[in-house]
Amino acid sequence: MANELTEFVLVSVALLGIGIYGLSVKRNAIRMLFAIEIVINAANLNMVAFGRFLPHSGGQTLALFSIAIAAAEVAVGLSLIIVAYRMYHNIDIADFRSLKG
Amino acid sequence: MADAAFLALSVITIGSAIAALELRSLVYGSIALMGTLGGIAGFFILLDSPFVAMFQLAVYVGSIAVLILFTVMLVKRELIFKKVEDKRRKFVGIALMLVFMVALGAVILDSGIKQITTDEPAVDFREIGDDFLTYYWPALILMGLILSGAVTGALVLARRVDEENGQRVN
Amino acid sequence: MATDAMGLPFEATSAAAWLVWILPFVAALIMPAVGKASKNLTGYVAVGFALMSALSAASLIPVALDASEIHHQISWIEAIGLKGGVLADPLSVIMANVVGWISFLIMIYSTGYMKGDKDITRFWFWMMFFIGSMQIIVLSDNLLQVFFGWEGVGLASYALISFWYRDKKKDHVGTEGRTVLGLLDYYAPTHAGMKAFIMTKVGDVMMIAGMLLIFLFAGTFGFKELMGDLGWAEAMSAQGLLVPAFVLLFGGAVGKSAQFPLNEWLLEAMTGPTAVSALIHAATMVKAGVFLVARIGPIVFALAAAGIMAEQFFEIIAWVGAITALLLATQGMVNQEIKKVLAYSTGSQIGYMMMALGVAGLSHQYVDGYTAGFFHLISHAMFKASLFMAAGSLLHVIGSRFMSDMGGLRKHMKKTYAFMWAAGLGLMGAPFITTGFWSKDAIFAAVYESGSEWALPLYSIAVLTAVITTFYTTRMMGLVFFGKKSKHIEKMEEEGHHVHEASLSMWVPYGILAVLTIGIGLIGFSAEANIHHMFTEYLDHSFGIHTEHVESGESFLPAPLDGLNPIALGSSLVAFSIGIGLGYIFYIGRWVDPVKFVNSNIFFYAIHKVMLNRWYLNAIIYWCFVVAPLWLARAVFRYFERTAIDYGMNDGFQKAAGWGAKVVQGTQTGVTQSYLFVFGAGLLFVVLILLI
Amino acid sequence: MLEITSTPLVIIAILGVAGVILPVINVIRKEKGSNSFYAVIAFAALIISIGYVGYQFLTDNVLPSALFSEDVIVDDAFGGFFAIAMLIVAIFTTVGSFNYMRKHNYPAIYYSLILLSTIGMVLVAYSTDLIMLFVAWELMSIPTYALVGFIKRNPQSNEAALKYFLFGALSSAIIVYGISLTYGITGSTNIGEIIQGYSNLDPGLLPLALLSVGMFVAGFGFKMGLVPFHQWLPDTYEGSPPTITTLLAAGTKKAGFAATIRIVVLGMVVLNLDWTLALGILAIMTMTIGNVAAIMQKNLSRMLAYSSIAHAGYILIGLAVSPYSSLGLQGSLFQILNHAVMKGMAFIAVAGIVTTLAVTNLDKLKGLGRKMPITSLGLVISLLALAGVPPLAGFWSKLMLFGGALDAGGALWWAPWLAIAGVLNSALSLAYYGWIMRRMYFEGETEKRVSEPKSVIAVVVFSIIFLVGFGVYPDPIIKFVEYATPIVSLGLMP
Repeated sequence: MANELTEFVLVSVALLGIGIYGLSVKRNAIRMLFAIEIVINAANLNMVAFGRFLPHSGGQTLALFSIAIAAAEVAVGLSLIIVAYRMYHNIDIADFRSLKG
Repeated sequence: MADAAFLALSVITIGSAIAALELRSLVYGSIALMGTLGGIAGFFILLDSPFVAMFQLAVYVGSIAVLILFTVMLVKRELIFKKVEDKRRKFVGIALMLVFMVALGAVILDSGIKQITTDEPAVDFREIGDDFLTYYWPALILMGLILSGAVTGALVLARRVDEENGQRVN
Repeated sequence: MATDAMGLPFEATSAAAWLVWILPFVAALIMPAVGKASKNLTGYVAVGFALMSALSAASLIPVALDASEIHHQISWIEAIGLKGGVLADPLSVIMANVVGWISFLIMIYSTGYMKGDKDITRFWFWMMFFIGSMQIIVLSDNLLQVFFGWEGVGLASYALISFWYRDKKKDHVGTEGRTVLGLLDYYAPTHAGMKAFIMTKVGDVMMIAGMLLIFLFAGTFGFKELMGDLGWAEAMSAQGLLVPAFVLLFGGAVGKSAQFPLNEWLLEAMTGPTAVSALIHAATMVKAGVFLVARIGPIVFALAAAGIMAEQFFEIIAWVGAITALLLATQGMVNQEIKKVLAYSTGSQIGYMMMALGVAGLSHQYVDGYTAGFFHLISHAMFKASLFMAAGSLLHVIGSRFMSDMGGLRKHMKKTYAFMWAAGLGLMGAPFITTGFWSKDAIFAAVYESGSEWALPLYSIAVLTAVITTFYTTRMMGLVFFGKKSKHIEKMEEEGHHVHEASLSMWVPYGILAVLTIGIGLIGFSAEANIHHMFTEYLDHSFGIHTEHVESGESFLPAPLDGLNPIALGSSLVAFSIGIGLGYIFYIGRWVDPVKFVNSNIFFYAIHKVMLNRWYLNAIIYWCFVVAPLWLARAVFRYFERTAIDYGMNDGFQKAAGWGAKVVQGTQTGVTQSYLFVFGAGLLFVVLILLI
Repeated sequence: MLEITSTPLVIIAILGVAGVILPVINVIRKEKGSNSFYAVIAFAALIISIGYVGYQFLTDNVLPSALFSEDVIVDDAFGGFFAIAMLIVAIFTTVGSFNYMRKHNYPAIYYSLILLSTIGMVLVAYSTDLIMLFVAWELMSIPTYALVGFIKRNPQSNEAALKYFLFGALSSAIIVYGISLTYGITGSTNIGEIIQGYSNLDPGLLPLALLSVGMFVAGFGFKMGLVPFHQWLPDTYEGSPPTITTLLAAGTKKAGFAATIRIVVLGMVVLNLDWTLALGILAIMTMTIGNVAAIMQKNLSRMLAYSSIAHAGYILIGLAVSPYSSLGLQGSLFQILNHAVMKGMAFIAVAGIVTTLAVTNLDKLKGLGRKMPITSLGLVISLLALAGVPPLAGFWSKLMLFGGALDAGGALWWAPWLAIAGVLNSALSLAYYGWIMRRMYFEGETEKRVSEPKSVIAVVVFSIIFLVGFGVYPDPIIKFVEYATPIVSLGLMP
């Protein structure tokens, strides 16, 4: 391999950090969804990288499952956002705080 | 050492990830997200996993990103370009991100992970298929159930019918 | 399996021991159905079942007389080798009879006292539930089962204290509007129930901790099994856990028996119906603590023979008892509510019993203190139940809980007057004719002869308390029955209500107990000697605690009193005379006005005030454990959950930036971003503590 | 090899077919058909499943616990135990919904999603492979996102669902990340092989192992409601339909524990790391914050939500001391089953109150004891059992948990403190349970009795029998728990 495992893992850690940053800062629901996608991709990258260096097929398998599950998750998440949008005409998560205390 | 392709992909992936979150317009943001997802697919190719890379492109770039793009276009124009943020929250968030990266990076660099190298050839993707059918087959069934559940759930939620009159008519 | 020491058919005797507590539960279970059929029927069912339970207890008496025992076990939780069972030995048989018969009498009393109450079914349900749980405590052969009964009586006590949950004014205790340290000294039934529940729960928590500690070392909860192999005690002793474990167990007793510092709930428990006060908060449940100490005390004492010392355990018991006895007696001197005076007196007398059981372990003659404490338990159960029931009929007739609303009643309620004197004399310990005298005297003697380094201070406290006890009992009698009629009574009579004797079903039960107080008192010395003998054999059989037969040397006392300790006898007589003399001066003869007397001197005034304010103990407990934690909870809620997370991140900055009121009105939490931020930070935190 | 008759596969088949067929029937019948029709189908499927689990146990077709398998799932007692607990919860939810769903749309989809989520919960406990576990985890989670937001007209339901979804998505990503690290250092996703890999691990890779433990704890801890991953929980429990809250509080939460026991506890014991201390700290934080926050609540659902956070803390005690005391882990399992019944019944009772009186605010529950006597009785029994008052089943599990903590005191100096914290917290919790009881029975004047939903009564009666019956005679259940508890202790691992 031309590249080292560490490098891939570091890229993945960077993406994980960015994703968590996005989730704890952004207020727009769709943007938060972006952040989640970034975190999931970071994990997938990690998985495939480890799988390549072992080498073992499990990494790719999990990545495949993870991608498919992310698709399902995003479908449900988006529909929730659409319901929220119909109700409030707004998708600012920080404004949804009737439940508190 | 990392080669040029790796460096370029890293820059594209991380850069467009930041752009996806920071660009003012949600539309450009989702296009930048496609960049990140594509970059990850590139990494997969670098890691000799073309099958996953194709899947990534097909599912993510092809469907998820498009789905998001459509949703973005569904909502009002003002919302697409409005970007309200609490500056203080942002600084704290950036601090958290940096601490996160430094801490996790330090742990990873500190560990013996550097010694893991391999000269063996990559896994043949036919092996993945084998795995699926012999070892992971219950998981595949569950995967099917997940998709069916997600689709019915999402459809019910997103439906508009008889929303207004409220009560279900028996 | 069962040991059948008596030669009786095994099934019959052990079945009787089971029935003692199962019957009341059966009654409780069928009570709702009976209540649905006919409310009048509930009383008969309750009395009937109480009688059957008492008769079952009585059928066990031969066991006690033989100083033998019935131990019958069934498998309960095989998985951890736990068995349930009944253990009928002299200790538990006597106790079961005391509980059974007194509760039977109180049940009869209740049929009159609670007549016409629309929640009568609930009352009977909880009363029967209570009797069943109490008999579980008494007859169990292991600590865990005791704990089940323990919680059961706690629950019943809670439900019955707050029985009149509508919190009408007449059901409160305390004086409306009076404050101590800024807190109202006035409690509604529901508040009182809650207070009792939580305060005794503190004790329960300690008790279960102690039980668990012992179980971890001994692998059993059974009393018999604990005496089998003492290896567990050695192991615990080696780790310094033996005394803490038993002191924790004693903590449960402190809570249930209203001993210092968990004594305050007993006073507010008087919000319950008087029948409840008589049964639960005077005659039985509060004795559960004493009973527990009597159950485990011999085990601890027997350990000493094996070289495992745990003297501190007994010292703590003795001192807690002494402090409680004095503390509550002093408060009883100044209170105006008749039931509260009796409640203070109850706590104080239980202090006596604890003291006796404590010094027993400090002396060489364990059986002396043990007998004294237990004998006092029996005699106290009789006269205090009688006094409470009598007080209940006063309340019933007068319609007020304040003694200042009574007065001059001796002509109108002759029977109650006579019976209250009899029972009151028992409480005072009137020489030679009452059970109270003999039992108290036995305690004095036991303390005096214990040979412990604490004997003298404990003895002084005991005698001082006896003086006070006599004084406040006389005061109570004086205030209620002597002097002029109060304005309240006069007003009642103007309105056409006549002060009259209570109904038959009410005065007969307390009459019986009052007569017994005197009757047994007349043969008191030999009664005590019999119990002493019984316990001597019991302790020897079951615990191997031998009692040396001390030849009573040349006593200068006359023959019937031979064997009594002359010093104890003397101080008992002196204490009685001083107390009743002072009481007569102030409250019966009314030669000196007590109010003027107290106000005449700043010193008396201050003492009176401190006593009236319950030594500030109640207020301090409330400040420390109720008011302050509520503040804290609010503060945590406001500053942590609401502000700290979001203020720093969101509103604080916006406020600082002057973005105006919009932000202030936008409430703080519910913001998902902050939650997610905490999630991320939490992940880091977990990784951090893992890496350290 | 996996037998085709092994319990997990049969459960997948029964519930999966029912879950997929329900929406199809709905479409065929052109969205007509009553709520009860679909509910009966779902109920029948669940009853058949639980019957099958019981049958497998009775015919001794179940492996003892703690066996790792070559396959992705194993039909062992541990999984069976959780399967029973989860199926009971799903039955509660379905029965409770008989009444609740009458007023809402799309019952077919609703029951179908419940069935799918139940498969996920059950399979989490049966998994012996990380990928399988992850997929089952997602099958459990994704339908519940939709279920929480099912009442589309209710803004709170939607808000609750969004919060829950964002947390859930993040935590599942974190779990994948943890899996990838574990996989990277051991070279397999099968838990048995992972344990093999750990036992001869290069010491240099130890920090990565710890990192993955941290990620698992955070990812599963979100479902369990551990502090500081708990903040979504009160909001979501309050906002979601109360029947679904039952599923979350009594079901998915327990699946989190099943996963933690399978991965963290089983897997990390061989590493002989100090991860127990981290769990201990989390346990104390969780108990304390849950109980303190509950005291101030004005809403019944929310108070119960905080109480279930606190209970996660108690259960975690057993996990934290598991390498040194088997009693602790048994207590955890027992408590999990108890808590499933107690909280399940409590939230179904709340659902009954919501459908008949449409209130959950504590101030408006005055005199509930006379309005709805059976529901109130159930609520009281469940609260007393939650507080651990004997003779209810909750007493025994707490006794075992605290006993386990004391038992481990010989090896872990801090373990007795867990017991002390737990006991103090139990005492604290009585304050707010007592508050609810006081509201229900000792306040209000003359309320008329209203008719209570029959489905709620059924759940309440079953639970009371369970809690009192196993409180008085807990022997069978303790034996079952002993049988189902994997042997986790140092030196006994392969």
